[in-house]
Amino acid sequence: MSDNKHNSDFHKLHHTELLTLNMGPSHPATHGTVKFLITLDGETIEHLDVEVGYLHRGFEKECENQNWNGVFPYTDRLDYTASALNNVGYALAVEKLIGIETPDRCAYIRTIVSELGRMSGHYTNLAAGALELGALTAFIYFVEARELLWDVIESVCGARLTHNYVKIGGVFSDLPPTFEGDIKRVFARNRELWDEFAKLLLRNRIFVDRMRDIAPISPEDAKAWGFTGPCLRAAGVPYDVRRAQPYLKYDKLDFEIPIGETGDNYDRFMMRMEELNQSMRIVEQCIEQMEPGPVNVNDPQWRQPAKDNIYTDMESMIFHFKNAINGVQVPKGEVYFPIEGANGELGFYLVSNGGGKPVKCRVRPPCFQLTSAVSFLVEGAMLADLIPTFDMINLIGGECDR
Amino acid sequence: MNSMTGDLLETVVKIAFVIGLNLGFFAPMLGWVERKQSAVMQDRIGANRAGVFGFTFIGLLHSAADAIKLIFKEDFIPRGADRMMHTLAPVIAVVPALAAFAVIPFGGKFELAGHNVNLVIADLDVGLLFVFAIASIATYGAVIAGWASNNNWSMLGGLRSAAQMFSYEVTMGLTIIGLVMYYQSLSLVVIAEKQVDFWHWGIIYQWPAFILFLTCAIAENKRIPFDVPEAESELVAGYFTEYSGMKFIMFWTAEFIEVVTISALCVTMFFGAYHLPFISPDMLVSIFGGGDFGAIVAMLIGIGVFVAKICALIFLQMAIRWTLPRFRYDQVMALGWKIILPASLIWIFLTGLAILLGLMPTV
Amino acid sequence: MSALLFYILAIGSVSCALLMILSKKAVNSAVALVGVMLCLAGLFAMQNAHLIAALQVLVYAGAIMVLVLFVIMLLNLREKGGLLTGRQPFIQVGAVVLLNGLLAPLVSDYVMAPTTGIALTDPATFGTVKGVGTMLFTEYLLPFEIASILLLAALVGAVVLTKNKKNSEG
Amino acid sequence: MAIKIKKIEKGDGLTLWEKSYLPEIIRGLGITLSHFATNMKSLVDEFALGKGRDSRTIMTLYYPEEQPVIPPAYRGRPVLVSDKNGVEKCVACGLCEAACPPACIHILGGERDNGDRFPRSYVLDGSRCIFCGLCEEACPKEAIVMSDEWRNLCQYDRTKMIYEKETLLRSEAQVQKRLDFIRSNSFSRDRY
Repeated sequence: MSDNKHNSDFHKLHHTELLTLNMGPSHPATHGTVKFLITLDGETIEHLDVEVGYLHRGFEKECENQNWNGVFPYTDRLDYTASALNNVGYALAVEKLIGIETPDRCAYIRTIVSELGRMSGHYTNLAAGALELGALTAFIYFVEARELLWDVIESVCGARLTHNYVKIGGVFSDLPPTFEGDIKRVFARNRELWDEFAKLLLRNRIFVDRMRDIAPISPEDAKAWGFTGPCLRAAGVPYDVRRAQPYLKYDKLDFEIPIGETGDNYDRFMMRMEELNQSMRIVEQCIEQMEPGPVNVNDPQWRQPAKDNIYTDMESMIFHFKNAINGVQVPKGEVYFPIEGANGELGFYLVSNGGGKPVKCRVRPPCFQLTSAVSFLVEGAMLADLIPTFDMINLIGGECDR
Repeated sequence: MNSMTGDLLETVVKIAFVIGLNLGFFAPMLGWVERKQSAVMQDRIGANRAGVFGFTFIGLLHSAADAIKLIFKEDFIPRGADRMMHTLAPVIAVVPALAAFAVIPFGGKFELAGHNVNLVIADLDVGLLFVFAIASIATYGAVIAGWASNNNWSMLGGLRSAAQMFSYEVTMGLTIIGLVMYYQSLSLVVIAEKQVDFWHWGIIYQWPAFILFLTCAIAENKRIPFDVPEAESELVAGYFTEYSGMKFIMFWTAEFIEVVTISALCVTMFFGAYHLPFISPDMLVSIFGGGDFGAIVAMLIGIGVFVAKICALIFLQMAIRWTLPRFRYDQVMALGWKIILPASLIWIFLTGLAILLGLMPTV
Repeated sequence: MSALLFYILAIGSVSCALLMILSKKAVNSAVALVGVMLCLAGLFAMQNAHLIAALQVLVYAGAIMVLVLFVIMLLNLREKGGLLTGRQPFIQVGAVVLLNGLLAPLVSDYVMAPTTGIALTDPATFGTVKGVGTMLFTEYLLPFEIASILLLAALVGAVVLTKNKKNSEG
Repeated sequence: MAIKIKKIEKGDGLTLWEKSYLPEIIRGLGITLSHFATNMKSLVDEFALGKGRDSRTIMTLYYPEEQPVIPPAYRGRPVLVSDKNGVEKCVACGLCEAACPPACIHILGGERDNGDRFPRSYVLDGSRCIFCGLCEEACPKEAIVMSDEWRNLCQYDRTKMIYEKETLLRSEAQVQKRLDFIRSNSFSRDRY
């Protein structure tokens, strides 16, 4: 296919040939498992094919065999660097289908865990970006920041990576009493680490030369490729689902949408750096605005009853057994609900036939569209540019392949 | 004992000392330093589990554990590789790294029992040129390893390293011409001797040369920020992707010895070699009562000072290695040819001008 | 002692040279040639010509041969390893001997004649950096400059060639 | 809330001074070396001067000697809870089996002489378990809870990861922390 096109007359004339490289599926730079078929002319990438699908676990099919609540652990494993966001997205989609509204405190808690999830995703991404440019110390500083964050997440959700925290109609448990103090301490330290990370890289000419004007994309192209999230905003389009279509409590919170100019790697990097700050602001505002109260809907049809209610309260008992065995009976219909994931618009399209299991659970993974543009972005660039570009695109195998 | 056997014995002892210092002390210690220093810089603890009967010696035994593990690992030669070249490459990498030490003085000249002891293996008139000549041989290790592995990544790494090392050799030679003009000698022994006076240390007048030289030397050694031939996120491990066991440890050792060599060169040329500031070896001899005893003590102090200075520079190199991101391949070349080369030419011109005008008194 | 060293180096250089001629693989030949260069440098060093020895290693073994190796690697010739067999080795060695025989009178005129530049120099500074440098920049200044202009021409040529490639691609 | 847009600062404003590499390298070295100094001081304080754990600035644990602090919300190995007589509370209703997403629980129910139901066999396949906690949520009897056990969850041999009823049984005191947590927080009446 590509051989005829790229083995041009020039190469025939000079008796040279292009080098075909298989990068991946196991390669240090392909976080997640993905394969690049690269045609190299010297160090320049002549042609690149991305082959995804190595991490395909049949998420969407698997969901059809789980009841509505059983899908949550699987959504954790979509974008595993920011799994709380997937929980929230799926829960919101199901609730929209049912037509219930969660209590205020629940919405705030969900906002907090989404932002913590976003931060964890961005920390992972930026740290990996630094690592792939060889800046190992910067990498460890952000891993440390993420580690501190995960400690907090663990005290809230019970797990560091796969939270399974959000439920239909609420969340698993209220925030622990230590939460506010922990967040204050962790954010203070993380801001220090942010500063140090920024100082280590952002004005360093080695870093700037590696990132500036590498793989730029125009706003039109970005839209045409279906970009969303930080990569789209880096191109200068101020589209953010949290503002364009506010959900949870985002319309009550004060934050800024960072946008870039040229859509190059540096912009994408800066975008995530800035979003870290904005996320910290959002979490702090949420803690300020939040008031004590219930964290679940007060309707036994949708949520788990208290343990001591199961044998004392008739309604609770019926719905508990029914929900556990048959699943929550979500009304017939279909719904699409997008939220702002760590990589962009994360949408769940659900179809219910009124039973306890989804008939169809389709995910719009943000990084699938981004990954499809990798070859467009790096053709003509150098082999070494592929690595940071691919990192800033941030393919997460679990999300892209599902 | 006639003088020839005496000389031979002396040379053998010196060679044994240098090889022992490098392979027995610096190479394993650097493995430890690299792990522990990076760990402490990065808010980590670092490897600390290898131990004998529960004594871990803050992780020092990890180097021994590594060596034992790697020696007993399978020696893997990929299919289609050139077996002879594949085996030869790590040897070519290690030997030049050690050989460069032959002309570096690690102590002064002393008179012991009527015998003149000069603490350098080979007192060459063209010591610096010898170092560069040896450094140019080191290129082969990487190039042949890359070619002989029958692997595209190795090949790319080998090509990158050939181009990079070749370019930086040229530049590295030019960076210290200013220093040579200042000391009026190519012999490292002479350069070392001329730094008895603290105010004649190379770093004082020739600090730009130091910065340029250190940059080139790190590039020549292929460590971050110049590790494009072995950039693990791009080329897996570059030219030694297909190496395992003993051969891998040889590349590893070569890299560490080169770190030591660079430090030793910098110490010899810029940081007063084995001299303490303001105290000459003669003064040391007389402080310790003169005679053979004084000479021996002064000699040991000289060697100790030299090693201590090397350690300080190794610390600096490690800190640089763990701080900076990596260049892109073409940027490495551009830096070498378009920035460092002109800069060193300008520095040669400025040094020449300063010497001509008497602003920089030659030593 | 020095005789022993001489024989080691001499035998080393000759055997490396033979290996170079006789091996089938171009890379092996190139590496053998590097061995020859190194042994020659040792021989130079034994004659107290340290500068020449260092330059021999630096320029020939270090720089030129790396480029040769580079080219061979890029060509990626697919040959078999091992030594030549049959009549071929004799032909190759014979060709070299013949060529040497033809060149010998020419070379001997310069090298073996007792009254040339070498004898004129001061034995104390012979082979030292100072001695060679002084000679190069006084007596042989013109050839030196001409050589540098030749090299410059080659440099420009190389730049032009690489530039051409980019244009035809674009 | 009005949409606020923030144009990020681009790195094109590198001054000539910054373009010479050196100042940024020195600044970077300053940061990493200041970390080095702080951490060295804390290590010396802790181990040489004996000031103890609190002075440490490094967040890594010396693992087998030091143990992590496990929050009450932590979901470790699911275990069966026994009552005061050492008999499992489980009544083999099968809700956890139904709720388990990877289907790692297998129950064979039976009946005691006094008519109480009990699990004749209760097998939890640890190599399939994803520690989601849905079994705990589904159990009406508080008979299965997520403990804070995290050791030996991984084995070289998969057959060792198949837990029988006997190996899963814990007394109420052993899982009291978790029971308190779910009673007061996760599955309590104050939630709604």
